[in-house]
Amino acid sequence: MPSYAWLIVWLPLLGFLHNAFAGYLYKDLAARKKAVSYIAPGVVLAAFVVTLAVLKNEVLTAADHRVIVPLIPGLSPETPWINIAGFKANFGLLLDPLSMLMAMVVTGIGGLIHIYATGYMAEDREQPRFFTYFNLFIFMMLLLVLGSNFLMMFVGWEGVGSCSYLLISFWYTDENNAKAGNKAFIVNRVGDLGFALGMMAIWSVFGTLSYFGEKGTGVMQMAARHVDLLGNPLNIGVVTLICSLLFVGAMGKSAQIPLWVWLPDAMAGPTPVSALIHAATMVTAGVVMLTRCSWLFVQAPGALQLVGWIGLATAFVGATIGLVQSDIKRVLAFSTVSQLGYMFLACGVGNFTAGMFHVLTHACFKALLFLGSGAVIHSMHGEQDMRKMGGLKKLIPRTWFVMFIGTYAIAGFPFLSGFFSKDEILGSASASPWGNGVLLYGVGLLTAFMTAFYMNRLMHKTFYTDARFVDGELHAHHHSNFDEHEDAHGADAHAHEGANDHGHGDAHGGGTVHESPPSMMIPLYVLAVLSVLVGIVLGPTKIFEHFLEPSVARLDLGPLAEVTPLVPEIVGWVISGAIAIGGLTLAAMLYGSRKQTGELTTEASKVKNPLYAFLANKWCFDLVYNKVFITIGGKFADRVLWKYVDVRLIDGAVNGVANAVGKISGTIRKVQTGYVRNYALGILFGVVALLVGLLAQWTTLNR
Amino acid sequence: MILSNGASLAAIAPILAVMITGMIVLLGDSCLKLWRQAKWVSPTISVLGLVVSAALACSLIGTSGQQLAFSGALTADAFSQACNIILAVIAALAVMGSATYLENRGLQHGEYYVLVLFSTSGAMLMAAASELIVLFVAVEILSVALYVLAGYARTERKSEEAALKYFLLGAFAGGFLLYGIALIYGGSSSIVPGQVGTTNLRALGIYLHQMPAPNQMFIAGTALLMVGLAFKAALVPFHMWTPDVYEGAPTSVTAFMAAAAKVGAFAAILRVFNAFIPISEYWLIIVQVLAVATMFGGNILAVVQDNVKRILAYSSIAHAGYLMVGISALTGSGAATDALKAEAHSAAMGGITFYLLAYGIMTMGAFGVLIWISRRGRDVQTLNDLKGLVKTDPVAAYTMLIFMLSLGGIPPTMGFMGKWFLFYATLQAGQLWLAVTLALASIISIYYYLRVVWVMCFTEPDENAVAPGRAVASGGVVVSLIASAAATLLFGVAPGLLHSLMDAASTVLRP
Amino acid sequence: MGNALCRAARGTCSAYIPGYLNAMPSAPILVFFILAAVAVISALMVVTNVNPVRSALSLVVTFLSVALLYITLSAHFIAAVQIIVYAGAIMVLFLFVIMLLNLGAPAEAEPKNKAQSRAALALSAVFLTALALAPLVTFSTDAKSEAAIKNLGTVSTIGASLYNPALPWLFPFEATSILLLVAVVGAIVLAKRRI
Amino acid sequence: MVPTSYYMILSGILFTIGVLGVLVKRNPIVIFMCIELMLNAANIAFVALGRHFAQVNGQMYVIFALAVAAAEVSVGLGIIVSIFRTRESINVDEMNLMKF
Repeated sequence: MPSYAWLIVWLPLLGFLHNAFAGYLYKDLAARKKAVSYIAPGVVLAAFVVTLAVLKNEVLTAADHRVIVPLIPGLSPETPWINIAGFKANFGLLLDPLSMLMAMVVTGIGGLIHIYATGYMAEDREQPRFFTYFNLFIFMMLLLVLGSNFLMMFVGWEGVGSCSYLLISFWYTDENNAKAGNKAFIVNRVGDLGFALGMMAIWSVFGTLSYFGEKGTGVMQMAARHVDLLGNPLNIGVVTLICSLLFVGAMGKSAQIPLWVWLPDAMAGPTPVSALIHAATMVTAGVVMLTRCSWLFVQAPGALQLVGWIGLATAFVGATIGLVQSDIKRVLAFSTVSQLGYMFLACGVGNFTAGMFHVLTHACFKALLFLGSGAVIHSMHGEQDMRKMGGLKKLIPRTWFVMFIGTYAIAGFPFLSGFFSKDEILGSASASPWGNGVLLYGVGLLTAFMTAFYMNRLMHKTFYTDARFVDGELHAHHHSNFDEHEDAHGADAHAHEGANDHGHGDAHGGGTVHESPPSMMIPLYVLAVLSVLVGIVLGPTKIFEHFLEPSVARLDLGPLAEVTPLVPEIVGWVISGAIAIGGLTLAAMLYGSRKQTGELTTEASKVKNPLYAFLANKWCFDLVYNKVFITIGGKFADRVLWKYVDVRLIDGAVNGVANAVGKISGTIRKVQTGYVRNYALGILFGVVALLVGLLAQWTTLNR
Repeated sequence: MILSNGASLAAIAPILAVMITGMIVLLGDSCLKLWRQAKWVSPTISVLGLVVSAALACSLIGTSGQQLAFSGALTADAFSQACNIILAVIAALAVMGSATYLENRGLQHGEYYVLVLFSTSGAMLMAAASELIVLFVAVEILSVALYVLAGYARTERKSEEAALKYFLLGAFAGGFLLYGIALIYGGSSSIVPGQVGTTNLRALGIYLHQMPAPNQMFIAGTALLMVGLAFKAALVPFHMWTPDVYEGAPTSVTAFMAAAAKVGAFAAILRVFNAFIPISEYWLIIVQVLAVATMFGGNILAVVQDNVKRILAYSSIAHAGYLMVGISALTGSGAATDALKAEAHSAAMGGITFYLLAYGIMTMGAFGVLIWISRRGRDVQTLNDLKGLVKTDPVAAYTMLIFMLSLGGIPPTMGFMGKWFLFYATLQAGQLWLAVTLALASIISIYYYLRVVWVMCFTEPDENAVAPGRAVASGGVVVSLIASAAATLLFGVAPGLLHSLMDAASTVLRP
Repeated sequence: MGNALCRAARGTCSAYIPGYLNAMPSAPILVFFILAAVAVISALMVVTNVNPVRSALSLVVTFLSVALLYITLSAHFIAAVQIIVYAGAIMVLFLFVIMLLNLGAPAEAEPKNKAQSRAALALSAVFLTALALAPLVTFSTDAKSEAAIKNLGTVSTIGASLYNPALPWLFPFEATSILLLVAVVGAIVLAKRRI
Repeated sequence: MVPTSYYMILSGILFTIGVLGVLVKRNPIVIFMCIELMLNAANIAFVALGRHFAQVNGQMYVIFALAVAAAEVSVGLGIIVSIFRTRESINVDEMNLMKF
């Protein structure tokens, strides 16, 4: 039976071509936008349907749940794509539970985000261009997850990076957006260098780049047998090197310390972009890659430990910084960084399944949160600063409701999806085979607590307190009201005036807060349902674990792996749940009834929340909170981690290198005086250098 | 295999086709009034001739082994046929792109195409030359035509200045080249049995293989020969003329010059150093230093430029550096066994050939976009002229985007595959550090390629810029642009389609 | 200067008498040195002269002495060509252009750029030293006999070699025609007022 | 017979003088003359080496070098004349419209 899997990949490409040439197909802008708004989500959802069909008919019925099918129908997957000068690569689609899972996430959640974007971008004149990039992104992402070898993954990897660049800078009235795009691109190139070198190392060890091949010729199959191309036992040092290099690539794409600087800045793009690329799909590519290479990574405990530590640090630091952000999208951005850290933490302790489970649940609830925040921003006419929000629950109750679900899901509120995936990660962290379970578990819990805290803080500042704006007088905002270190990121604001003629003020006559259109709300409802159900359906029932089993290697370290978890599973659930509820409650208490600033002030007496008032020692608590949490913790996060570590050190490194290159360039360009004589002198200099160099080499060799 | 003279003529049929087309155009344009008045005749005939040439080369590429033509003056092997194809493609793209541009600037004359064709034949001869004096003559055929072409806009100061700079420095470098040949001629006596000198690369390769003991004169000759070729290939520090000449020359000439001269120069460099592989321990370090200096020099200097033509000039310098990495990989110096060395050699040959084609197409494309959006009378020069191009002319902007991504080495483009093959060859050759250097240098390049993209896609059109409106495009330039963009993507996705070209190139023997 | 010219003239006379050269063993060396001195001095004058016409005339002297050196190397045909093409055609062209553009009397003295000149001198010195230290003195003795080289430079030898299909010179000779064609077309394109 | 190395050193000296001239002169015609000097120096080397090997090859090279020099001269002087027409001056130091 011929496979239809190729449709999954080609459908979005068709959509891309349609949207790209829409300008020629439809002369009228309205007709063009209408056609694009049907085609773009249509192809992605169609790909989703095909994915489901392929999963049912082809993957689950196959032996060991793995098939390789051609990318172009009719060709054999073994047809060499490149067979030049000793280098060979085939192109095919690897269909196994891991790739199908990711294909479902990309097309399913991606499809929902596409639908949402039809509403979000409805008034943008550049909407066809937006969907052109969007569909291209889906194509590249599918190539990345479905490709049957590293080279295809790399092509997709770079392709999603390029699309991400084009989309981050999509609203370009602000040069900072372009800078954010550039930064994302260039930081990613550093990671890609690691990936490319890792790939080369794989080639030199295994002589192939395919994950799986006939008769066990794939990289993973050889790794599973502990042999290299020539049948010699694998050298652990070499495998560790390969894995470390691949992880550098993953760090770049998945925004891990120290290559994480680009992700918060990437929020400059339209919100659907943040949801699709910078939350649900592209940034998880690093986790997918690690899981795909799990057979390699389980051979390299050193690399795995590195992954674990980096993941933990990223999770913690990301959450800390999330505590003090006041831009709604930046809170979510740092939350994404932090959650990605969680996923790598899971991989680092050898539980790739848990990492992928968190990828899945995170895709649901983070997409929900981003889209919800997009709806809020949409309702607020481009305002992104939470300090200027408040009281929105009454005005946009449906948006509030879905955001509420998302918040509780990410916070790990018992029996929502985030609860199960996070608990799984925390459980395996506590049973870390590297003997650092207590530390991993402790910091992981602390991070979970902070996550719950800042997410509820976001909810309170946005929805519950009194409105800090005057309804009816909203207008499109510039970002001048942002903190100085955030001023680069008010992109959504610009959509509404500037070149794109978004023009809410005119469209809605005076700028009142309004609920978003159904095209935006329906995906939110679906995602909300998913955020509630995915965890409980797939987690405790072990469906997910069994499903993914054929794609993931088990970490087998002999007696070393025999570490019992610190706490039994049930206790773990209780602790996780308690932590989540604790974080949520603390935020509720602290931000429950702040009226004007949304930040704590000394005017604590005005607090009216009964639960909060119930605490006898409230002033003292306030003080402690003020002093310890805001002053020390907040300042630490704000001043040290964000400003120093991020802005100064990492950002500084990125910008510093750029500046240095620019300076060097500015200096040495003066050599180019434009005078023939000087140029001739340059040539003579080269002549003398070559002559003396070669003669010196001759002397050395003939001594 | 040494061919008889008749067979030799057949073996170099692609080159002869280009030369004859040049003569036909010259005669037709000067003798037939109708021909001269119908402006489309000369370019059409030229493209036809180039297509014939490419077709001949395609038909010969499979059959030619290691053929020595004209008693050893030329090597009409598969690599030279591969270069013929690449150069014919470049020249055809150049001719197609030139017509409208020249017409707009009042420069449309048959002589232009004659010069383009003859200089193409010069570059083709460079790729085939196995006698160094033939190489010298071929370099001069290419260069003399290019000197004239650079100054083709005779009434413009910049164009004239470009011509003079290029001419004086080119002749200067030519002097070193000639002296280098003299020294190699003299120095080869110590390695040639019977105490006579030779400048035949094939003979030198064989002798050096038998007795890799060059004397100092030979080594000095190698250095000076390298100078002459490095000038044509624009390697740092012999690159200084490049940005000025590229900026000053008419854009259509710049495109041709950037692509064809570099392909010719690298084909010659490859021939020379391939013959000198047995003594690679003498020159390898120099080649590597040149490669690193050129990659970083070109990329770093490009970062602060505001003139698109200069950006592309510096970028072409950087690409020469990447190609030098391939030359270094040719030696397989770090490979452990002879088998691995041979593998690295064929990987490097294939990689360089692919990269030359990729470079030619990308460069022609990038300059082609500039040609396309140039309006009557003025050139597109600064980045300002590209502002908001995505709004005023989206097709041009997206085509440029493809070429910029390709030049930057981002998949799925030809530029990526080219870098990949060079990377691969370098690793096969055991020169990991050079591969890493290449990757680092290309990270720098992203800065300025993205800058061009950013200006095009993410700024508002500038009212004062040269090209605010949609360009009046002729068929030729559009066809050439679409063809190069399509090729960039197609061969980026499926480089396997070119495997016969690359395999043919890798049949060039390691001495 | 005058002395040098005088000696050059004497060298010129004696160079036309090969028998005289062969008769006196030390004479060839002497002749060589005289010619070399003339060539080097006149070459230096090309560089040091401010007036381009004088530079051109000095260059003619260099070319002539080089032609005589070819004779001492038994390259008679090349010597003739050197005089006809270089000293005759090319230098006349140079002078013609100088006169045409009226560049005879320079307005100002040159060069003023001292850094450039110093660097040029230093680099040239290094260049010459590097070349002369070893590479150029690779041949300290002459291996071949007089008889072997006697007929090397005659028109017949050269013609027979140039047009011998078994030697690799025929092809570059033909290729040169393309080069000259390009030069002709190029010169016309550049110099004609309206094409 | 005069040793070949004498001729080689002479050619080296002449070549270097030519190089020096290119670097210090400002008149493109004189610069070009210096380039001719360099070519001549190479020719001396060719002929001397050819005699050394008793080979006609050395003289062959010279013939081609001569042809190349002639071609270069015609084009080079053409460029110079053309420049003089638009600028009324041919000082190379005035030719730096394009730099950096």
